[in-house]
Amino acid sequence: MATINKNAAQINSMVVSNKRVGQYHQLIINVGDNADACKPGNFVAINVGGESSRMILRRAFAISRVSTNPTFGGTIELIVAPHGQGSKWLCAQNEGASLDLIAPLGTAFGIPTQPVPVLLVGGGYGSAPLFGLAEVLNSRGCRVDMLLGASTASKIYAPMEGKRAVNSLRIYTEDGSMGQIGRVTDPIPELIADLNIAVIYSCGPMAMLSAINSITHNTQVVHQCAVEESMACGVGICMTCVLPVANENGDISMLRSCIDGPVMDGSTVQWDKVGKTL
Amino acid sequence: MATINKNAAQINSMVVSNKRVGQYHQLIINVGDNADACKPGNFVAINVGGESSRMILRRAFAISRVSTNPTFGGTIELIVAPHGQGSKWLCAQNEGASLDLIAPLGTAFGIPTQPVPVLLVGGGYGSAPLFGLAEVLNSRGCRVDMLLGASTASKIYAPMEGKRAVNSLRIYTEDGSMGQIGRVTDPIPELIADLNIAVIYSCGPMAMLSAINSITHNTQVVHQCAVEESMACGVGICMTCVLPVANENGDISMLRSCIDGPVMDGSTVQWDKVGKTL
Amino acid sequence: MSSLDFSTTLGNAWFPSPIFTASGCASSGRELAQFFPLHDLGAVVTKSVMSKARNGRPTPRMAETPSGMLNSIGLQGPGIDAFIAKDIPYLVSQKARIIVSIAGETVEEYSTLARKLRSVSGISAVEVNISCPNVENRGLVFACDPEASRRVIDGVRRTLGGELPIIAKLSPDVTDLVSIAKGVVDAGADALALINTVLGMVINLDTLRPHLGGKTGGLSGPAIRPIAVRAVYQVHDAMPKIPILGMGGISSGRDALEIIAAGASGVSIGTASFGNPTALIKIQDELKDLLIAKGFTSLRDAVGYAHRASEEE
Amino acid sequence: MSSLDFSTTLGNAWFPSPIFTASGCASSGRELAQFFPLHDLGAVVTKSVMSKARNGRPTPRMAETPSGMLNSIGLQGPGIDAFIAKDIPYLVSQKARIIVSIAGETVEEYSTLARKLRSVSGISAVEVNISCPNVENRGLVFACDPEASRRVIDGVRRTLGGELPIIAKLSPDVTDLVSIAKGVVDAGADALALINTVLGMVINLDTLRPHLGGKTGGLSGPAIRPIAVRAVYQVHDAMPKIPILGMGGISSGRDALEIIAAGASGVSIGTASFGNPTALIKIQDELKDLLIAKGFTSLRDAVGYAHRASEEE
Ligand SMILES: Cc1cc2nc3c(=O)[nH]c(=O)nc-3n(C[C@H](O)[C@H](O)[C@H](O)COP(=O)(O)OP(=O)(O)OC[C@H]3O[C@@H](n4cnc5c(N)ncnc54)[C@H](O)[C@@H]3O)c2cc1C
Ligand SMILES: Cc1cc2nc3c(=O)[nH]c(=O)nc-3n(C[C@H](O)[C@H](O)[C@H](O)COP(=O)(O)OP(=O)(O)OC[C@H]3O[C@@H](n4cnc5c(N)ncnc54)[C@H](O)[C@@H]3O)c2cc1C
Ligand SMILES: Cc1cc2nc3c(=O)[nH]c(=O)nc-3n(C[C@H](O)[C@H](O)[C@H](O)COP(=O)(O)O)c2cc1C
Ligand SMILES: Cc1cc2nc3c(=O)[nH]c(=O)nc-3n(C[C@H](O)[C@H](O)[C@H](O)COP(=O)(O)O)c2cc1C
Ligand code: FES
Ligand code: FES
Repeated sequence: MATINKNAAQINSMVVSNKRVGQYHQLIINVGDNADACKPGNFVAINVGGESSRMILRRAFAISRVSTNPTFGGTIELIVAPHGQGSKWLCAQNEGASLDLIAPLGTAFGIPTQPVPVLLVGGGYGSAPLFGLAEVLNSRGCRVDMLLGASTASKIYAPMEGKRAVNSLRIYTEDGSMGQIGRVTDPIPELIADLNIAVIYSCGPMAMLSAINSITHNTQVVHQCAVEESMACGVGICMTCVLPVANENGDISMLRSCIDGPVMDGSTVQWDKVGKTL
Repeated sequence: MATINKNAAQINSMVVSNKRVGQYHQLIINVGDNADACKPGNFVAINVGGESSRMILRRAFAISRVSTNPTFGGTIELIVAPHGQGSKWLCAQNEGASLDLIAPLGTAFGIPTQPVPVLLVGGGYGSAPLFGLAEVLNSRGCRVDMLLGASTASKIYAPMEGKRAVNSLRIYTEDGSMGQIGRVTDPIPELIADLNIAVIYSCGPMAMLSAINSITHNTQVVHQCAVEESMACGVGICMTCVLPVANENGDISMLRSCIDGPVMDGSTVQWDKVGKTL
Repeated sequence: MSSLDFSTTLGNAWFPSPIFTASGCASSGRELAQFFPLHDLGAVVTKSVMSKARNGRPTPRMAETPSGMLNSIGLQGPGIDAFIAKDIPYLVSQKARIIVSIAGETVEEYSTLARKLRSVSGISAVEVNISCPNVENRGLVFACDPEASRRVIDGVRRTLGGELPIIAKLSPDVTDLVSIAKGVVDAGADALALINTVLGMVINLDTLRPHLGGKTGGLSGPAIRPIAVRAVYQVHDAMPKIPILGMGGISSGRDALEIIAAGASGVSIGTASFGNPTALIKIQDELKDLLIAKGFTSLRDAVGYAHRASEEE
Repeated sequence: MSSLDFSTTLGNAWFPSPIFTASGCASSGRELAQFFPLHDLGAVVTKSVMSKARNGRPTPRMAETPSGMLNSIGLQGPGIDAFIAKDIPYLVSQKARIIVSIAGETVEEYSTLARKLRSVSGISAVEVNISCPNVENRGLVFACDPEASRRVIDGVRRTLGGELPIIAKLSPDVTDLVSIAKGVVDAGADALALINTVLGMVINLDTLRPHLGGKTGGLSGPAIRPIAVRAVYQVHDAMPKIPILGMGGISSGRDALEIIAAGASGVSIGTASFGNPTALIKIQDELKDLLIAKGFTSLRDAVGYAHRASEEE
C-alpha cells in the first residue's frame, strides 16, 4: 500500500473560471472527488504548455480553497502569479480548458488539538492557502489573526469573503500603496506578546519564512511554514526540492519539500544552510 | 537590392476561417497587401505551436487561392492535411487566431505566352494550388483539363467553385471510393495525345511527379511541377531542401527547392538521383 | 489480437517488459507505487547508491531548459547498508524486478559495493554508474577515462563472480564512446546502459551567475534524445551482440521504438516521469501497441532493426 | 537614455555589434538581405567553404527534434574560387563585415584556403571549422583530435601571417574541450568559436531506418543551449583572455546575455534564423535593451560576468 501521497490522483480537470485579481489570476478548477482529500497546505502539480510544449515539467501551485459546488462537483481555487512561461500559459487558460493535474500533493498545515490563538502570515500569493486554513482554524475555535504583505498593492491577495474567519487582518506593502508601509514581519513580535500567539502559520517567500523563524526561535511559538523550493517532479522522485532539516537527534538531512513539505516545522529547517553544501 | 524572395514579407496574419473539407482543413488567412504578390505555385511558411513550442521550424504550405475580400482585405487560402504535430496545431487554429507567416515564397508556375491546351494533375492536397492556376490559365485562353488523384475519397480536394475554370475534371482513387479506380497518372499518355497537351502542371507526392516525368520525358510536353522537399527555413539559408537539377550544359547540382522551386521544370530534375549521393 | 512476446534479456537476466525506470528518477520506488504497481514494469533501476550516506549538492538542483532539464543532485542517498536494509526489502515486497545502480569515488568503492550486493537476494542485475568523479585521478570522471572505466568494471566483475549481470552505464561526454564501450565489455560488462546525462549549464539571468548550486548539471529529457539514439546506434553497430539499455529523453512509445530500432534491448525512462508519474505505463502500453501495429511478434525482432534494414539495401 | 558601447573585438578585429550569423546558417547573405540590411549585424560568418565545389550529402538532410534539429548538409558549396569571385564582392557591396569560414579534409587544404584568402580585401577574420573528417587519419574529425586540431591551426597561422585574426571553431563532442582549446590557442588561434553541432540521429518510424540521408547529423537549436553555455563557461574559465564567439541555440536577447555572461565576446545565431529570418535583428535589439536595463554601459563588462560574480563570494 502506498504511504506517500496516498490521496493523490492524476486527473483531467477542467477550468471552471479564470478571473484577474490584481496581478494574479484566480482559477477555479473542477477536480471532482479529489477535492475531498485536499487540505490547506497541499498543492497541485499541473502540466503546462500543451502537447508540443518545450516545458517538460509540471508547475506547483498551492490549493487556495476547496469547495463542493452543486453544479460542478468538487472544485479547487488557485491563485496564480504570471511569472514565467508556464504560469503565464496557465493564466491564459479559459473556462472549459482541460488541465492535466495531480492533487493533492504534499503535507498539510497541522491543526492544533486545542483552540489556541494563532497568527497567519502571508507574503504575495502566499496568502492563498491561508484563507482556507483560517476557516478550518476558526471552526475549531481558534482566534485567527492575519498579516499579509507584498511589495505593492496589486500583489496583495485578500478576497473580501476570505476575511470572514479572521479576527483581524493587517496589510503591509513595501511601497505603502496599500495598508501600512513596511514589512509583514515587523509587527510579529508585538502581536505574539499581545495576543499570546501559540502557532504562526506562514506562507510566502523563503526570506520571509526565515525572518519569521528568527522571531519564533527560542520561543514557545510553533512555526508551521509552507516552503517553496524549485520542484521538478512534485511527487518525490527527483530529489531536486530538498531543504536541510534536523530530526529529533539534531541530525541534519536533506528532505524533499514536495513530500516532507511544503508544510514543515519551521524550527527544524536549517535556514542558514539552505542553498549551502551540507 | 534583394534578388531572392523579393516580394516576401514576414507578417502577423489572422485566421479568417477554418473549415473541415474531407480530411483537410481549409484555412482562409488575412495577409493584407501581401496577397497582391502571391502567385499560383508560391508557398507560405508559418510558425507553429505558439511561444513555448518545442517545434522550432516553420511549416510550408502552398497558397491555394488568393482573393481580395472587401471586409478582410487580401486573403489567401491554404488546404492543410493534419499530418504531424505542426500541421495539426495549424488545423486547430480558430477564427481570429494570429499567425506569424512569411509570404509569398518560392517560384510560381510559368504561364504560357500563347493559349495552349494544358493538363493539371494534382495528388492529395497537391490539387490546392491548381484551381487558382486554372483560373489564370483559363483567363489567358488556355484549354484547361484536370486530373486529381488520392488514395481515398476524403483525400480528394476539389471544391465545386474550383471547377469553373476547368474544361474537364477526372478523379481517381486507389480504393475506388470516388471517381475511377486507379492512379491519376494512368490516363495521362492518352490525354496528351487526344488533347494535344502542351504543358502539364503537376503538384503532389514526389513519386507522382516522377511518374509524370517518365511520361513527358523525350516528348515536346513541358512539365512544370511543384516539388515538396523537407524544408527547415523556407527562405534559402539552410540548404536542407535540395534536389539534383541539371543546367543547360547538363551539369547537375543540388538546387534549393525553396527558392529555385517549388515550381521547377520537371525535365531538369534528376528524379533517379533524388535522395542519392551525387 | 496478435500475440506479442514483449520480454527482453540483459545478460542472463530476463524481464517481462523492456521498460525500466532510469537510475535516480524513481527514488526508492515507494513514491511511484502510489500511481501504479511497480511489478508492472520491466524493472526498477534504483538510484545510484554509494558506500556512505551522502547529502548531495546544494540547491538549486534543477533548471528547466528547452525540452529538457539540468539536474545536480550529487548522488544524495542513504548509503549501501541502509539501502539494503530498507529499500531492497520494499521492492521485493512489491514483486518488482530490481536492478541496483552503484556509484563510487574509487575503484575500490565499486568493488566494496559489489561485495555487499553479492549476498542480497532478489536482484536481477547491477548497473554500474561510472559517471562519477574519480578522487584518485584529479576528479576525472571514470566514464571519460577508458582505463579507469575498465578497472571499475574489472573490479566489480571479480567481486561479483559470474552470477549477476553487470550493466556498465556510460557517459556521452566523450570523444570515442565506442572504444570506452569496448573496454568495459572486455573487462566483463554483460550489457551497457546508454546514455547518462550530458554536461550542461544555465546562467541565472537575475544574478548573472550559474543557476545551479553545483554550477554545472546533467542535461536530460527529449532535448538529448537524438544524442542517445546516435550513441545506441554507434555502439550497437560496433558490438551487435552486447545488449544495451537505452535511455535519454524517451517519453512516448514512438520514442521507445526509435531507440530500440537503434539497438536497445531495454529502455529506461527518467525525466519523463517527472512530467508525468504514469509515463512508464503509458510508454509501455504505447510501445506494445506500436510493435503489434507494425507486425512484430517479438520485441527482440525490433532490436537493432535500423541496422538490419539498411544492410538489405 | 543610457548610452551603451555595444561593440566587441575578436583578436584585432572590431565589430559594432556582438551579434553575428552562424556559419552555414545564412547561405551567401543574399537570402537574408531581403529581410534586413546585412550591415546592421556585427558580422556575417559565411558558410564553410572548401577548395573544390561540393554537392554535399543526400536528402533528407534535416529532421526536427524537440527544441532542436538535425542537419546533414555535408558542406555543399561552390568552392573557394567561385566564393571569392561571387560571394565576397556581394557582401562587400552590402557593407557587411565578413568572417570567412573555411573547411578542409587535410591539413594542407586548410592552408591552401588560407593562402587564397590572404589577398582578398574586406575580410575581418577567418573562422576555421575543424569539425570535418580528416581523410588522412581514418576520417577522424579534426576537432576531436588534439594533435590534428593544432596542426590545422598552425598551418593556417603560418600561411596567413599575423594580419587576419583566426577563430578556431571547436566541436563539443570531445572528452576534454579545454585541452583542445588550449592546443589551438598555442598553435596560433586568436579566438575560439564554440560550439559546433552535437552529433545526433533520428530513426524514421515509418521505415525504422536512420531518417537522414547521411544517417547521423548535427544537433542544433535551443536543445543544445545548456551544452553551449557550459562549453563557453569552461573554456573562458581556463583561458579568460581568449575571446570566444559563442553559439548554440541562442534565440533571444536573454539567451545571448546568458552565453555572454558565461564568457562569449560575440554570439553567432544559426538555427534561430530558420524559424525566424529576422531573428538576428530581434536578438540584437533585445540584447541591447537587456544590457541597458541591467545597467551595463559596455557590452565588454558583461563578458564573463558569471565568473567574476562568483569570485566575489
Ligand atoms: C509548493 C509550491 C506552491 C506554490 N504555490 C504557488 C501559488 O499558489 N501561486 C503561484 O503563483 N505560484 C506558486 N508557486 C510557484 C510556482 O510553482 C512558480 O511560479 C512556477 O512554477 C513558475 O513557473 P514558470 O514556468 O512560470 O516560470 P519559470 O521561471 O519559467 O520556470 C522554470 C522552472 O523553474 C521552476 N520554478 C520557477 N519558479 C519557481 C518557484 N517559485 N517555485 C517552484 N518552482 C519554480 C518551474 O516549476 C519550472 O520548472 C508554488 C511553488 C511551490 C513549490
Ligand atoms: C512547398 C511545400 C508546399 C506544401 N504545401 C502543403 C499544402 O498545401 N498542404 C499540406 O497539407 N501540406 C503541404 N506541405 C507539406 C507540409 O509542409 C507538411 O505536411 C508539414 O510541414 C508537416 O509538419 P508537421 O509538423 O505536421 O509534421 P512532422 O512530420 O512532425 O514535421 C516534422 C518536420 O518535417 C517537416 N516535414 C514533414 N513532412 C513534410 C513534407 N511533406 N514536406 C515538407 N516538410 C515536411 C516539417 O516541416 C517539420 O520540420 C507542403 C510542403 C512544401 C515543402
Ligand atoms: C534528477 C536525476 C537524477 C539522476 N540520478 C542518476 C543516478 O543516480 N545514477 C545514474 O546512473 N543516472 C542518474 N540520472 C541519469 C538518468 O538515469 C538517465 O541516464 C538520464 O536522465 C537520461 O534519461 P532521461 O532523459 O529519460 O532522464 C539522473 C537523472 C536525473 C534527471
Ligand atoms: C543547417 C546547418 C548548417 C551548418 N553549416 C555549418 C558550416 O558550414 N560550418 C560550420 O562551422 N558550422 C555549421 N553549422 C553549425 C552552426 O554554425 C552552429 O555552430 C550550430 O548550428 C549551433 O548554433 P545554433 O544552435 O544557433 O544553430 C551548421 C548548422 C546548421 C544547422
Ligand atoms: S520535486 Fe521531485 S522530489 Fe520533490
Ligand atoms: S528550406 Fe532552407 S534552403 Fe530551402
